[in-house]
Amino acid sequence: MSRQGRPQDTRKVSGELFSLTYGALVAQLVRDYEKDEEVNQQLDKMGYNIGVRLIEDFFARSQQGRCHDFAQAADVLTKVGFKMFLGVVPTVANWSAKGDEFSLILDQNPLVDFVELPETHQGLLYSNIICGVIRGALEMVQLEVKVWFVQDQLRGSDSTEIRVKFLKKLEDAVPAGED
Amino acid sequence: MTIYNLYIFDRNCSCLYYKEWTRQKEAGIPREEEFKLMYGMIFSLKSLISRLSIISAKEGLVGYTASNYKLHYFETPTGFKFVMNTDTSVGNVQDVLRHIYARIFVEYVVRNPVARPGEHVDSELFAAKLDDYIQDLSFK
Amino acid sequence: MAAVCVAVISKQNFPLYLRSVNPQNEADLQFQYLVHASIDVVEEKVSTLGTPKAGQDPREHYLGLLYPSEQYKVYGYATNTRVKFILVVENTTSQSRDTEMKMLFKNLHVAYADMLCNPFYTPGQKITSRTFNNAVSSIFQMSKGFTSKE
Amino acid sequence: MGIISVYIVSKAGGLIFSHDQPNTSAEVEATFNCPLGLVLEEVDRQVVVKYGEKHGIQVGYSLVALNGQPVANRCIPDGTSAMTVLTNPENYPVSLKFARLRVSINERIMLLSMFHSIYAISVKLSPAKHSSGIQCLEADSFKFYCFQTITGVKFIVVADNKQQKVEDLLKRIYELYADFVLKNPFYSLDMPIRCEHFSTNLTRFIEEN
Amino acid sequence: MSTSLRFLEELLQPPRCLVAMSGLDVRNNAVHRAVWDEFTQGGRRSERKPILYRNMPPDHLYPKTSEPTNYEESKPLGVLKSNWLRKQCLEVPSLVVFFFDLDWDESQWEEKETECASKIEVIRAALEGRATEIVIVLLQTTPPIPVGDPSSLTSERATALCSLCGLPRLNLFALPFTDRPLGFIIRLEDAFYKKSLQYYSHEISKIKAHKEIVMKASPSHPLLLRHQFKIAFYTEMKEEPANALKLYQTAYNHLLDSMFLSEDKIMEFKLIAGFLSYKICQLCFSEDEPLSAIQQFRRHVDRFGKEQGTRPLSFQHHEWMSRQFSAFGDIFSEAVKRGLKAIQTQNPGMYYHQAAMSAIARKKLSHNLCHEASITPPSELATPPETTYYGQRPWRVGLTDDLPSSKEKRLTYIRTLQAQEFKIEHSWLIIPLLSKAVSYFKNHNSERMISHLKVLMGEEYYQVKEYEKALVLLRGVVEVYRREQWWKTLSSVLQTLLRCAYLLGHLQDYFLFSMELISYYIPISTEEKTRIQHNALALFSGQAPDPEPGVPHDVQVSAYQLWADEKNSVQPSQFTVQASSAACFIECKTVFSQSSVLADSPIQLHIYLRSSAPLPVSLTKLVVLFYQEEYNKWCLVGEPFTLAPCLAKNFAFSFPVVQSSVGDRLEVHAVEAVMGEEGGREVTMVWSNGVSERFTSLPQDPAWRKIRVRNSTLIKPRVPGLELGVDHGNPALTSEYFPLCVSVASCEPRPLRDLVVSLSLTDKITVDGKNTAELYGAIPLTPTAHHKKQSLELFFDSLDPGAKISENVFLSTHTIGERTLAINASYSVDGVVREEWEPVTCVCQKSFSFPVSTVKPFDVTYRLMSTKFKVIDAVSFDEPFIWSPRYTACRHGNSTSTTPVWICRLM
Amino acid sequence: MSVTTVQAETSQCLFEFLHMEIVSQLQQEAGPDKKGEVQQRLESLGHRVGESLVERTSRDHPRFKNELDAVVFMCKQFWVTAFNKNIDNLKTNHQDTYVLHDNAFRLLQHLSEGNQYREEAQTYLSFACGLLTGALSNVGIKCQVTAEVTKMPACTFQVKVLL
Repeated sequence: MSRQGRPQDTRKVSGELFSLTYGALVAQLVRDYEKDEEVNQQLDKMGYNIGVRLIEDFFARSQQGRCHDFAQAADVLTKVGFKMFLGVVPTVANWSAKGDEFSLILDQNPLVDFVELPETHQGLLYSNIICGVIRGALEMVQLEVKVWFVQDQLRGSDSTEIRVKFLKKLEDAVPAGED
Repeated sequence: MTIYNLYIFDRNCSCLYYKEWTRQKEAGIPREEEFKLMYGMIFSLKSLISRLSIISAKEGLVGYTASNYKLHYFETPTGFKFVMNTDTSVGNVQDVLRHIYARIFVEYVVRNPVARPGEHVDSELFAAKLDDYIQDLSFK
Repeated sequence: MAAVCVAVISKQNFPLYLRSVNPQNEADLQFQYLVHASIDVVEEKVSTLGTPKAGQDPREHYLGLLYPSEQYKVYGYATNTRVKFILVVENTTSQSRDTEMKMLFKNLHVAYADMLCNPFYTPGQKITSRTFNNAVSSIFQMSKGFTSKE
Repeated sequence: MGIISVYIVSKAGGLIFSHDQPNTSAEVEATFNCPLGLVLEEVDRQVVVKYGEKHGIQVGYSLVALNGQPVANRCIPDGTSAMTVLTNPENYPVSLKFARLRVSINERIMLLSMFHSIYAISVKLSPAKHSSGIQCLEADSFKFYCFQTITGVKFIVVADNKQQKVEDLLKRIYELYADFVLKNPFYSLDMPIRCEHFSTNLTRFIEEN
Repeated sequence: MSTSLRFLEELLQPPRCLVAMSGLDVRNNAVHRAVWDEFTQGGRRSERKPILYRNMPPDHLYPKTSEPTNYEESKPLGVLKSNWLRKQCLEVPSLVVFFFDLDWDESQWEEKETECASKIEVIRAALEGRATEIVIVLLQTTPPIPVGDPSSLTSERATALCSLCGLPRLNLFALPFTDRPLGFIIRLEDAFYKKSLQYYSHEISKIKAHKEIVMKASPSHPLLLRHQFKIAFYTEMKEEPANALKLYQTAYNHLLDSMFLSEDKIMEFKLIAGFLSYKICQLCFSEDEPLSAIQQFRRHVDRFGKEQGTRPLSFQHHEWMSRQFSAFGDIFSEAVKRGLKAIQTQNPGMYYHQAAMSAIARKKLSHNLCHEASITPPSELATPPETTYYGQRPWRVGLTDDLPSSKEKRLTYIRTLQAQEFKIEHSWLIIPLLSKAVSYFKNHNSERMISHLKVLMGEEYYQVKEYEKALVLLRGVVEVYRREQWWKTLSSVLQTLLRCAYLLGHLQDYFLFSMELISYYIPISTEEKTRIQHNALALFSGQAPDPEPGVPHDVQVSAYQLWADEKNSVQPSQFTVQASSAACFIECKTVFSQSSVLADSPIQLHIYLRSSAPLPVSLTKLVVLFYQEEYNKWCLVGEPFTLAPCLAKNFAFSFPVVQSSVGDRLEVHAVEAVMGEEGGREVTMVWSNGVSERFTSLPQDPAWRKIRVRNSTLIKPRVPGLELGVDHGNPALTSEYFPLCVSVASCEPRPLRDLVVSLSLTDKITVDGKNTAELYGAIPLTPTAHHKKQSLELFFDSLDPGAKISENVFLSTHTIGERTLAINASYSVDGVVREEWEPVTCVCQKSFSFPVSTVKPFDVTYRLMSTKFKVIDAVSFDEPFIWSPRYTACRHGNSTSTTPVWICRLM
Repeated sequence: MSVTTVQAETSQCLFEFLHMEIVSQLQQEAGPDKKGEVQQRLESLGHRVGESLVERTSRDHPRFKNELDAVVFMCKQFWVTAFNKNIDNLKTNHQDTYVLHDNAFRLLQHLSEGNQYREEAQTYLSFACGLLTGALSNVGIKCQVTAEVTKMPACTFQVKVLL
């Protein structure tokens, strides 16, 4: 068994299947769709569906309770969520004045370890699935948010920045016949 | 301990799963009605509590005791609601319900690719795992 | 010892990548021929799982010196996926240590494996990756660094 | 103090008696800069925190004072709604006082009639034979005890988790009710209870415990 | 000068003891001749000794000995006298044998005796100062005195003769001349050999003595090297290879340590080192230590490889290197001939290859360095004199440094050497080395290495204007590079080929190479491609192509001529090229629209052509050929068309099915496109199977990539428009004429012709080989043999649309059981595929099979009863009983009928 | 659970969710009863992943002695890298067929322990089939891989080497 002894490597190894599969998926989509925008949308959509399930797994693993504050939510999202699944902890930064908007800054993004964007697809938001996941996950905890890429290492920026905007607090569904 | 039955609701009032073990009495109405009624009651109790609380509106419902049975309630941050009825001898079973959620529901429903979110749970595997768990609880 | 040319050759012996230190000079073409010719030896060694020399594991990726010529020494390396790496180093009188060659190849192999993981790369096609190119450049650098024993 | 409130509900579900222990309900005053950072919402005649937490102000707190002026009915004395004030950045910084308010009397009536029907449902939904309805409703930090007499009158005590032996306590209240209310010739059944004796005795009795 | 860099002849062969023969008149005296021959090429080689015989007249003057020098002060001027080896091998004999015709019973004994003595005297004089011994061999005609008879006369005269000549008795031999002298000869030779060994041992000890003295003088005295060399060489002469090897090695090591490499000394040391190394390697191989030989050689070239020497003469260094390599190649291959096992990574070829590479390097240098000198050669092109010491620069002779004069001298010599060097046609040195290399690599499946060598050879041939040779050679390697898609190398080869083709005026080759050079795959500049394509296209307007850049002017002229001739040649030059096997600039894809077509629907076929050349190409004709020739007429584009650069052109064809091919798979055999017009130059490019998908490196054109090739389609029969039915009341009864009503209804839009319905029994039941069922067209009045059929056919000549006919046939079976009948209707009908095509006549078939079971007509069962209607199983004599039969018809649900009972009695 | 195993776990389930989603997307695109198409596309995805993954996992593994050696590698290191577990059992007819048996295949674990969803299950093996063909073809073994659900979550992969 020639497993590398380096501990952070083992995470990589186990993460490889995921990032490679994701890569294959993106490449496939790029082949299938004409426009990069369509691909980005598709990725976001898929991300959403994943987020919806992933959040459950997250709560199952962590003892987290529901957040009643956006800042707190951001904190949990990065320190627990990202750490747990991607093994990285983005820094939360650039809070908007209204406190309803913040940026996740990843200086290292496991998804793009091996990726090099082809010149012909500079419009592609390779990791856009993350946005979808965040959106889906937060929606499950009654937070409607907008998530989008601000900058991407793949496109030359030195760090990856994802912007999250709080839209509104959703209510529990009211059963029929109640007011 | 005696466990009568278990309801699992999702955030949109629909009962994803119902299972009874030693239920002694029927409500005398169609199941679907019963589910609606149960969800309604839970919903009202929640709002009752959140209003009556003098500390904050975050108050969570834990359950209630009636003369002959006890209702236990557990809700996930994502709005899944687990309602379990037992005999009155039973103490706090929050962790039991949590276990059902984290170790059984998530494992075999959420992570079951075939089960679509919001659909009624018909995974035999889930049912089996749940039953095993409940069974050996009952012996304790 | 200084590496002057690095080549990656596919299963089917297509040249996936061939770069010499200074591509413009006409030696470049010469390397093309040299590397291509050395495939003969690689195939020989791989097919017979190498001629197990003293203390050399026949199943090792590193194939050692393929072809000593007056100007250059050609070294070879074969992965489990039948991809071949060729390193051409200047033939100083001094012997270049196998350990060093192995290290160079290992780096090359790592770089190649990562490159292959780029989802936008189609296996079997020419390698154009920037990252890989950089890796190769640093291999050239490293090889210069090696002090060789007489 | 363990006991928070005592309610009596007629068998028709009407609230006929209610007693709240005067309690120093949580109050927070703080100065805020724009943006506020709390999501407020107007719920029946009150401005309530819907989302976000700051300076110990929690979800469900309502705005009681704005720059010292009391906020009543969502408005400051001059009649301008608090929300309009808060939405205008010029008005910042602003000092706000939030408090966890007791439920209004009407709401209380509504809630308890709701409980009355829930009680019935809880009987209906009982998986066990001949069970009563809810006797003790449990929340994170307090309990809601309910004792229903054969005649269908409900005696309700809301107490925090520390409070012991609420059941007996309820019995005693029932006795008090029997002594001071039922025996009062002027009291007609199911009508709101207005007997000094009863309330005074009740209060005393609660103090004792 | 460069010639002196050659290995000396004497060095290459293992040395042999030198024995001089004297007094033999080989030319005139038959006996002498015979004797000489016996010694030099007589038989029994295995027993013979390594001796080199030289015949010298008795008065021959042997080289003088150099008077012993006093080593203390003398400075040696060089390592090795350039004539020393030669002297040892050919001039200074280790022994002189004097032949003299003299019988013991010679009548004038005294005269002869003195004559002999005087001759000996002369020889001895000539050998003044040498340790060389002299022996006398008396050639005697009389048979030898029988052994054991101590003839006083013989011994007497022998001793006398010896004393007179001043030789010991042992130096006298007698060779009685008989018809088989070999025995004697060999015995003599042994004797000689002993003596010459003594001589060489003596020489060695002499040098050793000197060495001692020198050693005392200084342990690093330059002379030591010379001594070591000589000792080693003598030892080798003495046939002691092991020792010789050791000695050479010590010499070599000594050289490495003691060497001081001043500008001009380098050459000398390099040469000597070369000698020693050569000897060492040679001996290692013969001592069967190939590895140490190789090791020594590597060490040698690694050490001296960097000693370029003086810049203006550095080409000499590469010449030297080249010689080292090729010499080693030679001894290596010698060893291989002797049975040494060479491997791919260690075979003589490698060394010849290296020799060639050095030679090429030399060539480059000499072109750079010597050009100038060749234009203005030094005034007196006197070849410098042989130097006394091996490998020394002529200008060093008796040199006292730094005199302006000697500087001057030096320069002229250098220029002279350069001028000479420049005259050499190096390619002719390089090519043989390369071809040797090739011949060795052939044994070690090294196709690629060989191609590389061939490329080098080709280039050399090209430079010496052997274009035909170059062409043949290079054409052979093209496929190797093409197959593995080494486009860079391929393009360089092709470019040379193109030049050759141009210079030779080969039209076809010229096109072939251009066709590939201008394709997408070849990594050369667009300008270059444009130029080439321009030339290629010019061919078809009858012009001659412009000369390729860089071809020498002198040959261009002839090329013009060649092209002119080609043009004026009587018959137009038409040829065909296999585009699909090359990296042709036009690519082709063939696509049938459907994977299968029905006989009455049109076949759709698309041919895509795409040119990756920079300029548009116009073609005059396009043909698609199928494996089924009958289709060939359909797909043909007669009028010229043009392919724009990198733009796929689609040719759509649609044609009807040829009915005879229904059921086959229609397959494209080839697509052919023609350039140029009838009568003129015309090339047909052929894509076999209509595809050129040989190479994986795809053009950057996704649209083209997306086109999926489908070069065959299945032709399915037309769907029959016919209803076919058989009515019958299964089951049949044995031996009845069971009626089957066959009905046919047409749903075809057109009348159908020659409709044939055939009915046959497939799985038959036979009883002892006879069929137990027959079919009848009609119930025969008298069943005769010719009515009985296992199958029968009903002919209806035609049937109109919507018409329905039916007819009865009969099956008669003799045994019960299940039988299967097959019914099949076939007819032909005209189908119109397209209005513009004449209607096709399709043949349609419809068939199915069905079971018919045969049963007994009826069953009879009965019961026996007593008169009291009690069922009994036996009846008794003379007692009435009741017999009650029961008949059951087997067809149609066992309807039973009971007849009245019978009262019976047995009596 | 050690940190790394937790992360191995989580990234595993991350993969599962991704795979899950890919499947449902493909199913939506393909429409009903286009199972073959879906499986085929999953395979081609897996193929590409397999190619890359094996390059990395086999990096430090000595050159394969023979075919069997390579297949064994797939059952061990390769499978572990992919699914954090070994193939439980390998059978071969020593000609051209290998049967890899996984007693608890990752992508079936949450599905069933009996015959429920048997139909659907097939689709969840396609990716792994592709993974194997990709990996094997990259180490120079051209083959066909077919998977079969035995009793979930167990399943077998049959590798048929093409000559």
